[in-house]
Amino acid sequence: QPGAAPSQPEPAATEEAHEEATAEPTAEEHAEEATVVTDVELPEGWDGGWTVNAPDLAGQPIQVYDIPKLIGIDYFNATYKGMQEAAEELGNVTVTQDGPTEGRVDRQIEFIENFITQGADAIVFASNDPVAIAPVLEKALSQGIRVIGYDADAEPQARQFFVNQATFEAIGKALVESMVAQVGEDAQVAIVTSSLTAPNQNAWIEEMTKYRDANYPNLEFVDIRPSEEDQNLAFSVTNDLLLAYPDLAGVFGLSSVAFPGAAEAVKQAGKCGQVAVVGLSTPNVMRSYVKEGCVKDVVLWNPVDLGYATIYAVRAVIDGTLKPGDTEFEAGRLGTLQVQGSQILLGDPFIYTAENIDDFNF
Amino acid sequence: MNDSRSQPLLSLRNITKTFPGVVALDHVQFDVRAGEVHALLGENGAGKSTLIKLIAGAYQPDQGEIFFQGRPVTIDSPRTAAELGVAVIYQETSLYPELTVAENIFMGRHPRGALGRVDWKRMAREAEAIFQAMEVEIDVGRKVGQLTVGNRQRVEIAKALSQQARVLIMDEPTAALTARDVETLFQIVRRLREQGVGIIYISHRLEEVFELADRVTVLRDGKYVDTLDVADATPARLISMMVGRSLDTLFPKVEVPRGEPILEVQGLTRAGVVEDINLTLHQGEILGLSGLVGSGRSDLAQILFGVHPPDAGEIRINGRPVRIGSPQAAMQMGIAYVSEDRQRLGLILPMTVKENSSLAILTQLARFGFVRVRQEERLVQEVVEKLQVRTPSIHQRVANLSGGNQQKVVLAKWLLCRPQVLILDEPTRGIDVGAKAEIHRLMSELASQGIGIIMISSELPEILGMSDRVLVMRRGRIVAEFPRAEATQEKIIAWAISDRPVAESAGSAP
Amino acid sequence: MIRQRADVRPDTVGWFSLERFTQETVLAIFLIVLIAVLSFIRPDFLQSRNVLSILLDSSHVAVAVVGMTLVIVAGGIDISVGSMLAVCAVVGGLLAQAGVPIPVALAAIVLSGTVIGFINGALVVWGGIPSIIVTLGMLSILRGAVVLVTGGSWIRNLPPGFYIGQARLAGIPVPILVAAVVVLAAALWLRYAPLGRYFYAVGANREAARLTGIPVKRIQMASFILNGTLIGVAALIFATRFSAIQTNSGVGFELLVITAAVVGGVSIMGGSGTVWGALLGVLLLNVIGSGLVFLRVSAYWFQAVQGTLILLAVVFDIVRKRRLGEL
Amino acid sequence: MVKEPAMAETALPTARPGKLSRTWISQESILLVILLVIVLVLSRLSDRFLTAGNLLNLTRFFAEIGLMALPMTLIIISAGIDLSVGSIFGWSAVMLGFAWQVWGFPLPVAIVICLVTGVVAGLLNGWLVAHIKVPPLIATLATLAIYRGMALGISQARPISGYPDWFEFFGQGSIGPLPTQFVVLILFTVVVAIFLARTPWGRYIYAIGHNAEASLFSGIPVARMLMAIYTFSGFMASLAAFIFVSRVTTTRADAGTGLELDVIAAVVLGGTSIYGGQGSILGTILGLVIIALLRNGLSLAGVRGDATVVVIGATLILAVFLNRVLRGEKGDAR
Ligand SMILES: Nc1ncnc2c1ncn2[C@@H]1O[C@H](COP(=O)(O)OP(=O)(O)OP(=O)(O)O)[C@@H](O)[C@H]1O
Ligand SMILES: Nc1ncnc2c1ncn2[C@@H]1O[C@H](COP(=O)(O)OP(=O)(O)OP(=O)(O)O)[C@@H](O)[C@H]1O
Ligand SMILES: [Mg+2]
Ligand SMILES: [Mg+2]
Repeated sequence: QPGAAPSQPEPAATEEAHEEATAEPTAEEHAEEATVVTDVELPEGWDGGWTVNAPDLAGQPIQVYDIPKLIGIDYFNATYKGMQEAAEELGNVTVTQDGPTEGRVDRQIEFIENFITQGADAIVFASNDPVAIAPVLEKALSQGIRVIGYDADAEPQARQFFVNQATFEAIGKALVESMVAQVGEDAQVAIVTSSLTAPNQNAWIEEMTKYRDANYPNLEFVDIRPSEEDQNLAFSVTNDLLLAYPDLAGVFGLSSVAFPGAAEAVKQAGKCGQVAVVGLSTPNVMRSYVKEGCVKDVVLWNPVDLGYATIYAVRAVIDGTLKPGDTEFEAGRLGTLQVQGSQILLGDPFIYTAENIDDFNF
Repeated sequence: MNDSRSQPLLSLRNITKTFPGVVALDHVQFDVRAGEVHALLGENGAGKSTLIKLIAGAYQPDQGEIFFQGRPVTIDSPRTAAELGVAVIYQETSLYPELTVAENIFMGRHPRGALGRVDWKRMAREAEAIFQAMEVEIDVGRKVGQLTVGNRQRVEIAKALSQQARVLIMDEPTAALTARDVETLFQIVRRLREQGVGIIYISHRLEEVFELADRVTVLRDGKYVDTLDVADATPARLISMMVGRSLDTLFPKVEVPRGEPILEVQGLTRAGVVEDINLTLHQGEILGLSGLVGSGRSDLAQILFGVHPPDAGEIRINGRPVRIGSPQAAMQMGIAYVSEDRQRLGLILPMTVKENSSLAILTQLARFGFVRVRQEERLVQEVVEKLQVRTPSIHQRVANLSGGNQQKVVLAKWLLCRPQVLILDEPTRGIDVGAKAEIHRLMSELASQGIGIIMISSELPEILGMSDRVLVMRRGRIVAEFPRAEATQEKIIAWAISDRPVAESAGSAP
Repeated sequence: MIRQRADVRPDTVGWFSLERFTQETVLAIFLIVLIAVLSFIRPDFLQSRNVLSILLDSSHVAVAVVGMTLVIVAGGIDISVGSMLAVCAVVGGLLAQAGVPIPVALAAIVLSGTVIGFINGALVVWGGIPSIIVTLGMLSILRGAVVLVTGGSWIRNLPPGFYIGQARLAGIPVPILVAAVVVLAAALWLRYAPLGRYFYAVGANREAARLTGIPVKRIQMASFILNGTLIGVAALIFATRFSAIQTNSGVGFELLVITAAVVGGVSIMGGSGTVWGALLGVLLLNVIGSGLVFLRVSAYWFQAVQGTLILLAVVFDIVRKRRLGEL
Repeated sequence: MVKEPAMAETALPTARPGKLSRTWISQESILLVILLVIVLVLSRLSDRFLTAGNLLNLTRFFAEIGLMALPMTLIIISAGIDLSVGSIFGWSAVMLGFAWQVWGFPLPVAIVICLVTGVVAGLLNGWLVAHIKVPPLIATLATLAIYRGMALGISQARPISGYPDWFEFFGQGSIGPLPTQFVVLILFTVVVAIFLARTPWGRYIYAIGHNAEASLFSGIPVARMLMAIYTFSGFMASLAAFIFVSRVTTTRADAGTGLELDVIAAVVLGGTSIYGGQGSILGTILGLVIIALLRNGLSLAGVRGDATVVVIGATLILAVFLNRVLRGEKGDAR
């Protein structure tokens, strides 16, 4: 019954927001419409948001809009590919991708507004900023548009479910473990991140640090440098790090651009095997480095699966087969996925190695 | 030889050129022979510069033909003109401020060395040689942007001389030069004439025409008036041909009783620029400031106008000591300054006559912060009529006015300010005789209203004709002072040139 | 520093005056002092590998900055170079992927730069549109076009012969050699070729240049075409240095190149500046970049420190010029 | 600041159309026609485009750029440029968040601190340009890095969120039917437009843009005017940042990255001459509206973001070209 209660427009991330868990009307709607009723009863402890007065489209054809962090990069091409695959399988889903050409949240907001105007049935997103994107998503919810996140979450109350490719904790752990396996517990390593403000990367760094503190206190993170989605910068920054820290034993490359850039630098410095490169990226980009032995393994989920699961989640939410409180759901060829609260778990991060990397093409 | 002298080197027939709203040239004819100096006269805006720009290939005529040595030619670009052997000294300097003096002279015609590369050393040598011939000393490795106006003009002359032209066009080459420079320039021109070069010479200084030219052509309002042999001409006749009527006096000086001192300067010094300047300016007085180019007259004026701060010294206005921190402050104290470099410092060329004229009084024209446009137009219209600025309307861009009319717009701006102290830096540079007389008459009128005027001029007749007192500057100091009655051309030059002028020409040192 | 006045102001200057310090000298001194300080604190800063690494990082920027210098000296500006870099690299990559012979693909990288430079030049010279506007538009057009054509996929798995940027000649990486040749050639050309001098004339005073009979429009056109070609060469270095061509590469590259040029004393007003100065600008930026890593300046403060150093270098020069009365 | 004395640019006055042709096809009327064409085309492409809801909504996204475009117009008319506005935007946003949440100031005080940051940043720009005489492009290129560095350094790239309800009014609330920031934009637009067109200081800006030295010699307080407009630009960037933070309810150190290009594009599309001396606020607003409608309308019509970028770039070039051709100006660009 908390779900049935009228809700105040909540600022992001206050405690009541988590408990009361209703759609958040934006200020101007609030002026007209004092009472907002969500479409379903929200169970106790549910932290997500929900649609208001959503049309019943169960089994009907639907139009889904996908708004990735930015368009025109391999990673989000891969997630989109998975979405298309799912849409084809389901037969009654159309997915359209559009978004900014640079990872700017203000542009993303603009696009989402346009999707709302266009009359989307559902919006799936990967946010550039969890808080900034929330008001516009809440507006979508309040107009009956289903909203599901993937890859990078928003404030929970601004979307219904989030398809979590891998928890920050799991990634942090996998990265540190992979590094320690190669350089030992007693070593200096540096981090090449994407941009200093990137939320996902920052969360991973935080988890890596926590995990390191708890398990390998002698593993020293000597420096963090940004590479701004530019392989040239990633390359030269890694080069600088290699020279400025002669004892450097390993480099983390925390994005699909930073990782190959760092690997390239280590390779061209002739330090393959002496300096470990560990990170997150897509198999296609990393294949040559893995095969040459410059990179042992690549940590990543399968982005195609991520997009695939996301569309299945949309369909399930609309058809009513995925509701708040459910603990699992059927995602086509992926089988049964776990649901924790409002998060759908894709599973453990995947480790690509020289043995299996050829099985993937994205 | 005689034959080639009489056959025109270059001749123009029936030339017409119009600009939107202006007929600049209306069926004009003109020719120049080898080995002559042909002067081109006319009021401001008569079309002289337009005519030579047609010859130089900068403009194309709407109508008419040009013949070179009897053959019809089309001069469709400056390059064609150069190939015909036409070299031009333009009225407004057209130099490259960022490049060195030597390169400015040889741009487009660099001396080449091995492999066709630019031979910088030879270029510098040749440039130096030209300046030696002109008897001036300029570091040819210096950027032109750092030179004074006078020196820029010299570079412009050197550039034209270096071209070994068959037709040399000089559009007011002496406007920024002093007597001594003019003399060396004339020697060079005479030498070129000997060598058979045809020279077209434009100037508003009639005495130069009589000294130098063989023939003279007069234009009025874009129309051809007549061509005379100089031997047959008199100043009065030329003036009436130009103006369409006769002018009574050239320097209509009115005696005004000297009033209270308004501006007093004591020990004014700015390191490296001016030193220990003492002067007093009274109400109703015209103080002539003479000296050679670079003697620091403009610098002094600019310090008084608040452009540069002095290092030491005291300035008093109406007896009260003041600090003049900016031109704006100077204006508030009633000081106005008409700069010598009208294109760069005097005018905002792309703006209209109206906007330029009212620029300095806009805040006074404003009510509640808004400019009263009607009143603005009325005031500007009045002053434009008073100064007889030749312009289709006050909404014309100043860039489209002739040089002399541009100068009048600068004056208009400062007249509207109603200053107590008016500093005029070369006020009649490039102004035709009629307008010059007009400006001089205006100066007298302003003086009689009690305004104190400091007039900087390199034209000695003007200094002698208009000043109540003459100060001579040399190397940043005031070296001599003469009351009107005692001032002579010789004395002024003597003090301006040398530290210790010979006894007989000496004036009273201040 | 009292200026001695002569009868006629000589406009001359002695050998020991500030005037003899050109902007390049000042910048070189600034750079040397910076390197001295850096290597005093971190002696290993000057190890040969780091020097080589700085030069290697500078190589494609140096080539690009030569092009930018040409354009700016001739009175224009080109802010589309970042997108241009991406287009050129992608064109070459796609061709190589499609099985075109490697030399052809490599030539296509350079040529596509020439073509884009021509388009920029045509719009400016014949279209009469200010270069900053043309290239601001081209910046988005080219960037959008790359994404449209490639869909954003990186270009990988090119034949080994493609990666000439990773090769070395006599132990020196090829990009450094290419950059050295380009810089040297351009510097000599701008200084000693009469045509090179025309660039300065056109940039310093277009009307005067026209009156001197210099083909102003053709020079302007040439500046854009040369710039495009040089961006093509920069892209050639850039695209063949790494195992993959990033299709959204070169974002913000224009800012880097313009910063290097103006720090190097290329006047944004046109008509002045040298290739040497611009090269010093590039080196300065890269020395600061690498130096701050050696000094362990936190990445968070990196930009603030870098910006301040740039400003210092610029202000220092301006104060020098002001003392000379040039401003 | 001081432009090279354009020695001979002026030597030969270029032929300009007479007064007549200049008044009857103005820069702005050409833009207006372009705008109408765009509206017509876009409304045929999508029936959701021309609705009050959509258009009003749109104003939220463009108010920030618009607020910054106003002073940018003044600066470009004065023959300058301010590349640092995006960074000032980011730095002010960070100051707002940090003053409030980390340093514990009440939120209203934090807002003042945010605005003061913008003013200080603008003052520094103005000082460099007006007094040290660093060319504006270079000065603000350097401060672009410095101010962004301040944003990153102070915040250590940590975002700040959790602003109270009332704070959302500025970025998400409405005054009557109009979004708050739209009202703010209209107010500033009117004030700045009148200032530029009707007051002496407006005319001074044009004069400075054409010839700063001659302006100085005409008694115009050039340095003070320049200080004022760069400071105003800093202030407006911080005001926009404040509205942005309120709109997105979070503070990020990278807020406003690249915004300077959007702002400059709107201004030059609006017909303000990059060489100074020419331009108007009306033009800027038209430029802004054209870009806004294109971005929104194309997206509604299902054109992808990358293609939209291409269209906007082409529009910019085309509009300036048309303007030149239709007004018969000599094609003499550099
Ligand atoms: N580009 C132009 N556009 C419009 N009008 C022009 C242009 N150039 C010159 N004019 C006009 O043509 C007429 C002739 O100008 P010109 O410069 O030839 O005069 P001038 O005889 O050289 O005068 P001055 O002695 O003042 O230099 C003037 O009325 C001037 O305003
Ligand atoms: N040594 C110098 N080198 C370059 N420029 C100078 C030098 N000294 C002064 N100037 C500048 O040259 C301009 C004119 O100088 P100054 O006032 O000394 O000349 P003047 O006596 O008025 O002679 P004229 O203006 O006819 O050349 C001033 O603006 C001044 O600042
Ligand atoms: Mg003339
Ligand atoms: Mg003087």
